[in-house]
Amino acid sequence: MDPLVFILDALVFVGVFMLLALSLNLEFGYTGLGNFGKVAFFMVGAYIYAIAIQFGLPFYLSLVLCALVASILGALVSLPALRLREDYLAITTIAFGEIVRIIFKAEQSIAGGVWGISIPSIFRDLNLSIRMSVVANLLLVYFVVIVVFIVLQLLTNSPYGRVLRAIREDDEAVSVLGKNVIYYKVQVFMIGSAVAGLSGGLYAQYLRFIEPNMFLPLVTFFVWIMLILGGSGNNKGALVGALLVEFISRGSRILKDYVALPVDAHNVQYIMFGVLIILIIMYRPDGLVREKPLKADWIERKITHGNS
Amino acid sequence: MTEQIIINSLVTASLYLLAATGLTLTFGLSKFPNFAYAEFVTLGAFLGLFVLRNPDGNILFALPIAFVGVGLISVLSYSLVFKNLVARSTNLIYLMISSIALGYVIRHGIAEIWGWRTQSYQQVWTIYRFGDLRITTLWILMIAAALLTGIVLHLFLTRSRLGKAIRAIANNPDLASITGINKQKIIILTWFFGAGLAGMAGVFRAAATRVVPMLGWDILLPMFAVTILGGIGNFYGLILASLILGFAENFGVVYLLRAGLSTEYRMAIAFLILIILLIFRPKGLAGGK
Amino acid sequence: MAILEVNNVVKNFGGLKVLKGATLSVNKGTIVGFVGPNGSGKTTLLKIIFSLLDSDGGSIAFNGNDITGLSSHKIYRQGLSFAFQLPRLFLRMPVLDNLIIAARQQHGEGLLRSLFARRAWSNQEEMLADKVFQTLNFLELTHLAKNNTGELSGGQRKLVEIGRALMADPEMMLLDEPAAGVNPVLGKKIYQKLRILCEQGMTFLVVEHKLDMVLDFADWVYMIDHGKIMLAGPPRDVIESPDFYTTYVGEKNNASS
Amino acid sequence: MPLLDLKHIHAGYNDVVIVNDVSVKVNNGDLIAIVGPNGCGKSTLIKSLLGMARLFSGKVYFNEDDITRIKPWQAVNVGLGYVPQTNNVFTNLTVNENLEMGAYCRSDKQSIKTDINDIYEQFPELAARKKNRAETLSGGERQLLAIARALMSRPRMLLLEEPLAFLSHKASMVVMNRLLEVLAAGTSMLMIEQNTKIALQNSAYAYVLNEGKCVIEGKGPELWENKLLRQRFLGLDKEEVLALED
Repeated sequence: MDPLVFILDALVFVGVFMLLALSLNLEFGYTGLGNFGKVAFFMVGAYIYAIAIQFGLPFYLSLVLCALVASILGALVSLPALRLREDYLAITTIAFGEIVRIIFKAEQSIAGGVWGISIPSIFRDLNLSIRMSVVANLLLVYFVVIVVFIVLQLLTNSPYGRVLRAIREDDEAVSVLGKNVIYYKVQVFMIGSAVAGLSGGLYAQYLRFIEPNMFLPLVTFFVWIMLILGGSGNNKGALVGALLVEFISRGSRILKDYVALPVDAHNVQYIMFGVLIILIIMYRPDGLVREKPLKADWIERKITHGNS
Repeated sequence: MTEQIIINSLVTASLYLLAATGLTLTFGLSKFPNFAYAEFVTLGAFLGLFVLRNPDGNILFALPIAFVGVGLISVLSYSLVFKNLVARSTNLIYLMISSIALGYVIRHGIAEIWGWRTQSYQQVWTIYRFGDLRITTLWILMIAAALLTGIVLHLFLTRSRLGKAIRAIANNPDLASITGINKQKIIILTWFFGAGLAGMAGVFRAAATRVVPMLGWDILLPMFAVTILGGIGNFYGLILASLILGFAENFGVVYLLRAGLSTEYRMAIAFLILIILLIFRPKGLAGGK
Repeated sequence: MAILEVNNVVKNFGGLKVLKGATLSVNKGTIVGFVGPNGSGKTTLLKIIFSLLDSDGGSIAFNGNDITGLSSHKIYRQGLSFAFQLPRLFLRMPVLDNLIIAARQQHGEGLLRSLFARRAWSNQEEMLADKVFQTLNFLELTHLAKNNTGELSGGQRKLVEIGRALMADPEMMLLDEPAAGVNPVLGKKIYQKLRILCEQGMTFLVVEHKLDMVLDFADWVYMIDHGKIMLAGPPRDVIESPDFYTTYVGEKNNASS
Repeated sequence: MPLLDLKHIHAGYNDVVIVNDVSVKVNNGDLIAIVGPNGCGKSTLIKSLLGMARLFSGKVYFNEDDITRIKPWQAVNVGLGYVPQTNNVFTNLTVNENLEMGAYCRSDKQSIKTDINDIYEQFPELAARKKNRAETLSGGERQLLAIARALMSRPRMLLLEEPLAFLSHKASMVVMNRLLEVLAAGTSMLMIEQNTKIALQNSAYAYVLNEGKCVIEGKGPELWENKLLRQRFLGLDKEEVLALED
């Protein structure tokens, strides 16, 4: 394989996972909601994209639809689930992810069932070389990553973000301060799911083929590793985490292809990630990039003013 | 036909009871759901495979070896990982993530040793027929094991000093402490025996189906469903919940087939019951403590 | 004129009857002290008024509107605020954020406005920051504005909790032992501040067991024992009542059993 | 030598000092009371000597042994039986099982049985409810069970945290009479209590705490008659008390 294509390809995947990590960061990192079914919204995005394209919708509208459907689904799941204790929420969301996969697997009429579904590339008419096609995808994915990152940065560094952080610390105290906590949580779940759905759409569009086994709970676990390694509660941390985890995982796959190992690199990789995440939680629960206080220039000005 | 479904339901219920007993007891004591229980079941299945591959192998050897082996791995994981995390009052979500991570370590460790391919115990079970009804020795063994577990555990929890201490800690840890109960010792004991039972469940599951590294994960959701349905830490609730889920699944499959739906939805039945329950009775069937 | 009316509120915890039909009313622009021995149901009643606990009977009206069972955040929007006895602060957030978040009707707390009305809310935040510093100055915590509340001592946290309730500019405040855990001089200052706010028209229902504070600052006192209001009246009358002393030191009479 | 000797205790939670230089002595066979208003630090004092609150400085001697900073689960082994104010029974265990848990640290099976039977004779209310789960008991019965549970470890001394709180007059009389019987049988007691009248009238010696300091101490019944108590207890300024007494 063309080494440049290999790296660019890896970067596309990094971008897709950055979106997932950002969305989990909004839910867990800022608001404290443990969504263990992230993959479900990712999967729904991917399938909605595939189906929408087959219906002849233009790709940008298909992407919007991915986000929309995923966020509606997010709202539907969150309404009953958010009233639960966090361990129950985790179990419910994990179960939800599995159910969605079972549905796509069992219902061949929706999108090919176990056989999967192919999706035509949106760059098909441009007759791009393989290399240029990856570049085009790269640009598309990172355009979305940048937009989402900026929106989330603005959101989390505003009074809105302050309420989210407060909910993470003590949601009853927040409701005593007159905020409708459920309302915020549902919103966060909807935004997070929309971003995950978007990510799924981009993933499907890049791979041009999806099948249910691409959406194992493993994907959710990977997103969690990225977030915890990178540093939850910081959008930059989510980006760093996605980059690191994807490259470590690629690295071990290269190792498998080029070096004869006495062990299966695939297994070693997961064992390593498992141990790594346990060690991080034990010794550096803040992750690589620590959380920063709300960025608030207007208050900074006051402080210097107030102290003078 | 109904009789057959009843027998199948009892078999399913027995499996869930064995697999989830440790889950509910450790959830009650250590206050977090251990997702690695899926892999405890899988490990039991593979330890069983290890024994049964031996020409002299017999399921009656496989069960105790799976019990002890998985119990030891569980105790090891508690002492190395969870004891520290609980002591540092790590946030619940991080505890759950750690247990999922541990699950991956065990699952891929198993795959590294035994491989990913589908294997089987290659045991032939005698089938007894009563009219249309068929029962295998394996099923009898499973139901007997579950019954035995139920009786032994009932006696243990109500008669023995340690059993009562387990209930006491789950009910009121601070008070347990000031009555002089050494919590650590009892927690370790529970991790051992609970995981041991899950290991036995793995042997049964593998004997009835096949042996793959995803074996435990496939029944994790029903395990959680019965745990929550029965009320966390409540062994008697668990028995009832296992029966309910066993019957719901086996009768549900019949209706699924009748409705022309895929039997893949079997797992969705557990999920559906779980969701409905969480919404209406968040404290489980036994309810309001 | 009564701003808050609590009518015959009942609460059971398991088999324990904590409130057996508590009835009281608070007049606008007054400080009402709420006293009684440990476990007599003071905090429980306060939490029920603010919907932090569900009651098992009875009704509560604020400004003539029935607020029984209304969600806490809606009660807050009607102009009632609440301060916990044990501070419930956002420990990983700076003192400043802990206070500013308590202000009402912030533009930037809505999803869309936080993104698209930046100018509006950042102007508002500047004004609120002014108010935060006034509050911090009063509480003598200005130097800690940027510290995480997790780094503060217990007494300082208590002050932030009070400050947070002050940030809300409510019509009425429910305070659970506002002066507990702070030094007596500051405790007195807190009450003086409440008195000033009271003269500006604010109303307070205050759980307090320091009777000197009640004597000095309350306009009216309710004493609760065994889940029932046993005495009501001006502070001096209540505290001078022979029943008060016997109940307060826990000497029980048959009537309460 | 006193059985329990608390010397200059400073205690609290996190970094907040709630109890400030309090010394308490309990002689063998005595009932000693600590009274004071809400938040005066009486609970913190007891919790600090059991390792459940932070002990900043001070010494704890029990039976002449230094037991400063013991862990909660070691208390029963040195002979201290603790009866917390709330959550003081295992609600999902039967009355009988609760008593058995009380004897958890003992291994003499036969004498445990005898002791349980003795308890049932002494506490007939409990005998009638033997097989019932503790959550079905009334407030007074729970308190009796909590005391009985603590007695099952054969303590030399009981630490009682507001045993009469939440109880009706009748129930508090029952509980107090039972406690006096236990005392007469030779178990010493340190009791913190809001019900000042009952506590003081029955105690050999008492300490009054206010704002974490011991403001007055003396023989219980005498203290009850003391006019100064009223002033100290209510935390009023002197003028206020004088005004009240006019």
